[in-house]
Amino acid sequence: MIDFQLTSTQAQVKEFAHQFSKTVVRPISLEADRNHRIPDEFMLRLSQMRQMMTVGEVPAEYGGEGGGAGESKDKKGKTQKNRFALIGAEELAWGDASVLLSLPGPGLGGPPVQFTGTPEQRQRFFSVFKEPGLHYGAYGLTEPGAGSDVAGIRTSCRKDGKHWILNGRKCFITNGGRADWVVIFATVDPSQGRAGHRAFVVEKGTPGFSLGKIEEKMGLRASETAELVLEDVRIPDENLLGGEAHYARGKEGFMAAMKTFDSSRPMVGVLAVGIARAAYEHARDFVREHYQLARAIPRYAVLAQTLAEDKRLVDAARLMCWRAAWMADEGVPNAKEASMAKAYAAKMAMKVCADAVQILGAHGLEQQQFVEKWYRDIKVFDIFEGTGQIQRIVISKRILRESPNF
Amino acid sequence: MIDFQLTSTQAQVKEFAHQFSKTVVRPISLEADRNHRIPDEFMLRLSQMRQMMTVGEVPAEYGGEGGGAGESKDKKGKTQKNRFALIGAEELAWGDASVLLSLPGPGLGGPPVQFTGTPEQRQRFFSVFKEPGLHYGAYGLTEPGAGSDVAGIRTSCRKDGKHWILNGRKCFITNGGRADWVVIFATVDPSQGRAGHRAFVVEKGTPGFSLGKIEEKMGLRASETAELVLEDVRIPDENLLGGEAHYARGKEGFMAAMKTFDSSRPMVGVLAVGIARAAYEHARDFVREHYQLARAIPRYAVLAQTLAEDKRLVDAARLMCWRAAWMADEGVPNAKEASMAKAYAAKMAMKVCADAVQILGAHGLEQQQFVEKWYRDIKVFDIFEGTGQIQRIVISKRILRESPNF
Amino acid sequence: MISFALEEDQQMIQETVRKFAAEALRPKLREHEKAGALPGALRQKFHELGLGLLDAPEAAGGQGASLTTLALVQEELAFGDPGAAVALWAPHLAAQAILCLGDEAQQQRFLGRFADPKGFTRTGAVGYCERAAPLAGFHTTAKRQGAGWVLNGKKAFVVEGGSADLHVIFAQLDGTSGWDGAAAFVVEAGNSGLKGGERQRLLGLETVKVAEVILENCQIPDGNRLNPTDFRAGVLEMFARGGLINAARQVGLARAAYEFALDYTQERKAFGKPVAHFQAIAFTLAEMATDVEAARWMVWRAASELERGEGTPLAEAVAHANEAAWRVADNAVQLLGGAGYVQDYPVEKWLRDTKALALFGPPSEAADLAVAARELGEPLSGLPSSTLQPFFT
Amino acid sequence: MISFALEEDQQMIQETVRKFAAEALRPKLREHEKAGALPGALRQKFHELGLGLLDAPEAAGGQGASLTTLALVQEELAFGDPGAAVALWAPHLAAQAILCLGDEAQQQRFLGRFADPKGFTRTGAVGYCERAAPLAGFHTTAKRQGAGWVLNGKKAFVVEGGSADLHVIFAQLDGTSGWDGAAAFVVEAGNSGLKGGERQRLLGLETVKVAEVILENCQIPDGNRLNPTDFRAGVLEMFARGGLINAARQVGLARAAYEFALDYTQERKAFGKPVAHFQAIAFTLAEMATDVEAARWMVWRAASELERGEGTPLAEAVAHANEAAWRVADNAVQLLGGAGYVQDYPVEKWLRDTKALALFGPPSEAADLAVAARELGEPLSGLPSSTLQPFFT
Repeated sequence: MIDFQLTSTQAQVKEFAHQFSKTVVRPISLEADRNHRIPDEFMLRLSQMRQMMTVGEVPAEYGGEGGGAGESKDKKGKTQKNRFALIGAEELAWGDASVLLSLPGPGLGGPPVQFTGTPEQRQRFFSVFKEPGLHYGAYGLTEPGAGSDVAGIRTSCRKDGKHWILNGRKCFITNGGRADWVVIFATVDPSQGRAGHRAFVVEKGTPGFSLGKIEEKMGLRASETAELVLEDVRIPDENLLGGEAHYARGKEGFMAAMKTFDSSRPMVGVLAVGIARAAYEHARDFVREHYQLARAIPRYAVLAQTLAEDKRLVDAARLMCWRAAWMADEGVPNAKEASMAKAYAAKMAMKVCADAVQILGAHGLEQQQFVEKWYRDIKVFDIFEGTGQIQRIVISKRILRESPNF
Repeated sequence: MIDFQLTSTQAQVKEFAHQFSKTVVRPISLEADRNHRIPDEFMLRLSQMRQMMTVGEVPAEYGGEGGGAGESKDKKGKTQKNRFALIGAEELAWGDASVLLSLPGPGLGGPPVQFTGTPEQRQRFFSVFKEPGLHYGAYGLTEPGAGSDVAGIRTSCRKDGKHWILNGRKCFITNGGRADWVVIFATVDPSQGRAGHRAFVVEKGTPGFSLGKIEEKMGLRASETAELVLEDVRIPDENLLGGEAHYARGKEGFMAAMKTFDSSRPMVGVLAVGIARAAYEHARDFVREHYQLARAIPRYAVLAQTLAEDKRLVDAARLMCWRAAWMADEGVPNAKEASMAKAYAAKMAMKVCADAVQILGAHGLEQQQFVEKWYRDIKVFDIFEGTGQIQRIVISKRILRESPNF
Repeated sequence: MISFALEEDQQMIQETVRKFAAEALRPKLREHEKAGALPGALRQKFHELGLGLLDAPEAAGGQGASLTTLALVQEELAFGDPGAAVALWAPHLAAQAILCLGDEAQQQRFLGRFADPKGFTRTGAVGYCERAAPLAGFHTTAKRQGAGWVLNGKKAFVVEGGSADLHVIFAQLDGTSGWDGAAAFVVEAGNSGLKGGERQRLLGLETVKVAEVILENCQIPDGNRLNPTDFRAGVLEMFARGGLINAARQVGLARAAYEFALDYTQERKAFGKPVAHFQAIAFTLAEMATDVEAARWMVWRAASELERGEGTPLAEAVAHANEAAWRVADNAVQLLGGAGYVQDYPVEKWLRDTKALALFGPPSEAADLAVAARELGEPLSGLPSSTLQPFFT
Repeated sequence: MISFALEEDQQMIQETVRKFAAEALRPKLREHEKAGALPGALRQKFHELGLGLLDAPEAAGGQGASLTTLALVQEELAFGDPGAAVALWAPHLAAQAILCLGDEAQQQRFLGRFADPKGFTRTGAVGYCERAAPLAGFHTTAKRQGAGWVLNGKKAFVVEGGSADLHVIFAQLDGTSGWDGAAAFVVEAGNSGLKGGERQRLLGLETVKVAEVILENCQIPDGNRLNPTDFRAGVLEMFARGGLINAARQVGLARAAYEFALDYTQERKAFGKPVAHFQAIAFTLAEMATDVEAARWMVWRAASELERGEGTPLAEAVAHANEAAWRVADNAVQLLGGAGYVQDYPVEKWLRDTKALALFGPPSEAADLAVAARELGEPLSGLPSSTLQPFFT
């Protein structure tokens, strides 16, 4: 049945996440942004709230909370896991996306370990999250010389007995500096293209594996974005994700990388929805408070129109994300829809955040009004996890009969 | 000196053209659109007003009026011809673009005859406009299988003694059915690309040269857009534009075709400006008349905002066109600026015309309100004389260091 | 539960209408445009498919389809031909007014005619709009005369105006002004006080007959006054259903334009390859596809929420679908180039139709401002009446 | 005569400022951002180039440059660094207010300080805005005291607020309300009744010091009241010049972002070729180039028309330049991808600066509505005061 009402469990998840965002996350948001870090004790407190781990996506069988209520299966054996995840994530992003991205857990490194890793690897790398303290996984694909061109990575790996030797640089890695392990993509031979790719789990402290710089960014400043350097890093065979056999079929290694995007893109989209909604609501409330007496001023009507437009754009983007998540839950391939949702949400959110600053006027420039932060935070959503251009390439290739050569 | 004031002569041209448009052209506009033709007697009357011939661009030395006041040279030997032409054309398009396009004269066929033709050819083909009655030139480049891809034309020409034999089809030719002669582009060998192109003047009544169909279009319905068919059309050598020698240098034939566009694009842009301005003014006056009492209604403010935005977009587009025309008058290459002006004006004008329909509400759908006509007329301005996409290719190739391969 | 799954019966009806649209509407699009009308046989077929009075309650001879089903059907009809979608729905316009404003007896009495299997060619019209209407209410008046009423005035933009078998006419009770004195009356066929004016020639949707309606001492029995407990609520409901239907049509139109452009740009070659394989064209197609999807979910959500009595998503969907459809149709013409501008292809028509569809309902700005009013917590001045006056706000 | 030709002296000054911007501003953009200030030596160099009080009349120690020249200079400064462009101009803010509102004696007296070659580091501030200002006029009050005045209140968003050598403060004459009772006063350095509040940290333009200004029993001699014949006209002129300058800066910023993206995308390779050679990227660059051009001509026209006393083109240019610069800066960040988002490159800063520039002047909507009011033939209700209140409308 066509339906857009949350179930009561979903409504509870939403309400819980929202209250948490409002009372716990939002109050530290500006300070964390200013200091370019989230206080450790805050993160520790968070990590003790096991529900929050659902966002970290540690599968239940490895000690995580899994999708919680979303994991329960209906009579056709389907879960609502993806939809649950989106509902919670939107609320957290509404609070502060940097905090959300800094939550302990395997992060974007989770899906490749989950989908490509051997049972032993899954056990080994997920079990770290059962230990006390803050634990992170990370995902290292992008390189300084190749952003969107993920097939063109240059980080090299060569076999050396029962080890591999890795050399190269990875950049724009969320939580890269603090991660217990990072999934690193490398190539045995750049001329082989996608077939030459291998994915490794590189553990913190491995000799030759070091932190480059921490990026100073326009926004999401409290979230750590690191450069990682690999200089003759020696990795045991057991850390080759999926084992040798996995790569016999050619492009598999690369496809694993892509799988991460297929499942992460609706999530990135809904984070953008959460930020845009925050900005929209802030601007709406500002108008409500400040323009009561000035009703007759035409600018009020113009701002009202902008607000209404922004509200529906936020709603439309959320529906796009839900659609992609629903397909994932139904087990239907959703690469096209995931890219649509991500591209649409990111672009919409940039407009909405810019409008919010504009609506507040000069006040919109001030930090205590939040909207200036969201304006800085949101832009990267049309860039990371595949730029808007890359999303359009993904969509194009799926709507056209033959794959275009561009 | 940076200046945007019209000289008193320019102001007179503008005022004359405007009054003419308002009192003579606009009154027949709706009927001509409905009947898909402009009454002959109307056109005859027009053709007797020699000033209007300036739009037809018959050079003064061949009996045309030339640019009139715009032809006079300043101390550096420069004229204001292009600027004058734009000022007059905007006013006429404000009246009715179909009438403007149906004005007797060489039309788009003028520039290639002027720039590429031998003195004898110029004399021969321009002299027809001195005869009484309605005389037209036309320009046949586009083919059913190749719209924007002007280099990919398939109409063939082969030498046969002192003649050429032409075969092919040309489409979307303004005044193609009524033209005394048409500049036809053909190729000696498609595999030679641009170097294989030849331009001919094909005269009406030449055996094998026939009218295909007259297009039924979304708009500009009173303007004739014809398909022309060439079946073993025998053309004497003297009608090869520029003579054999002209084509010895390879791509020249093609470059002549392009030259037409360089000079016509700011003109096409300013026609779009004229239509958009008409639509804007109509919507503004409608609001002024209908919403006096409803001042407090927020939609009024929203419409006012839309009107203000549209006004400045019209102005910005006009400045872009003026800029390109000023460069032409200064003798500076302006292909990039001409494409910018055309692309910008066409896109702007579509928005402004759609806004005008929207502002009038259901009334905007009715023919007597004019805006529905302009909405239909305007769309083609982003298509003919090179689509918006082609303009962007032209601009790209000029702003990038190396020419991209797309 | 968040779900985009159609019910089985919805899939069936969607399939049926899709086939009908592909076979009976799209191929005749230009023919019907030129004729300015649909042939009776087509209306009959439509009726036989069970699409007549689809959404009327079963008690009133309809099929009691849900609003989501209604949206699915309208999307498919408009995918075939937006003009035909509007024209085929003409009986419903009056039926909708009667359902929203009439009592049960009136519903039985008037709707029965459309439900009658032999009544497939019957149409109903709604005379609501006026040229230069007042800020609230109408210039057309209704005066008491004995036990009945006399109507005088002029309506504009009436679908099937003058030729319908039944007209619902909105008027101002004599001596009143504004919404409190507004009323609605059913004028039946044969009433000599109602005359159709000249047919209005519009930018698009030429298949639909749109005309003025003139009321000159038009006498109506009291039983033909539609007089619900909450008149304003009834009118709003009527517009809500109309708005939903139109938004769904915009989705169908957008999908048609997108798919046509997708096919055309893959057939058409330039510079040695299909034009769809140029990145800028491919990206535009990707954006069009995205626009269609987003608009569809907005309409689906509006339908499902409207059934729950929640109106804001509808206003959002109306504005959103209007904008998305326009963008998609404009892009489609652009991608076809010269072919987009000539009548050999349907695309130029869709760029005209989409604007007409958008203005057959309340303008998007009014919908947006209605949303803003709700979000800001209080009505914007002047807004309630403007949302009720689709053409003059 | 329609002409886009620069005069020879304009070409020279443009060249000079372009060089200054390339050598002294752009390379230090991040350094100045972090410092939140410009070094004195830079201000000195600027002054030595003859750019101090560029547009003030020669009689008042300036160079009497035309508004078109002013626009050319501001475009180049902002091309180097929009933050520095604003910060370097700080003396002019007060100078402008005094030029627009003061009598000749006041101009001589106050402007002389800035013209003084040794006064190159002197700045002037204008205290105009207030948080939550009334619809017209100000909350800050001016009360008669003997032969002078006492000011009380609080100003916000004051460039160089508290630290400038001279403040022009707008206040409401005691017992009045609205524009008729608004007035302006010069508060000189050393007046203990004026204090700078906390520095305001803003989205962009961090090089510019922006702070609140607190007035507590601030005593002013009567000779420091700027009291022109037509106060409102003077204020409008002040804002007009400010609006023009800001619009020109937006053009410079947009050009900087466009050129940076143009270079970067030709250096950067992906999938084996420069990313600029992908059609979608190339088209975006083409649109950015077009945006820059259109905005520049709008600003040039505004400058030349403003000199003739025609204000509508300025309002148009303000809104247009704000929008164009935002689009271009946003596209530039997008085309740089990750590099666009990090502070190793200047582009992320420009996307922040452009929004700050846009809101340092009256918001674009106010400018648009002012145009509409003129075009529609009568003022829109509430507009005159809103155009005079740049931040609270």
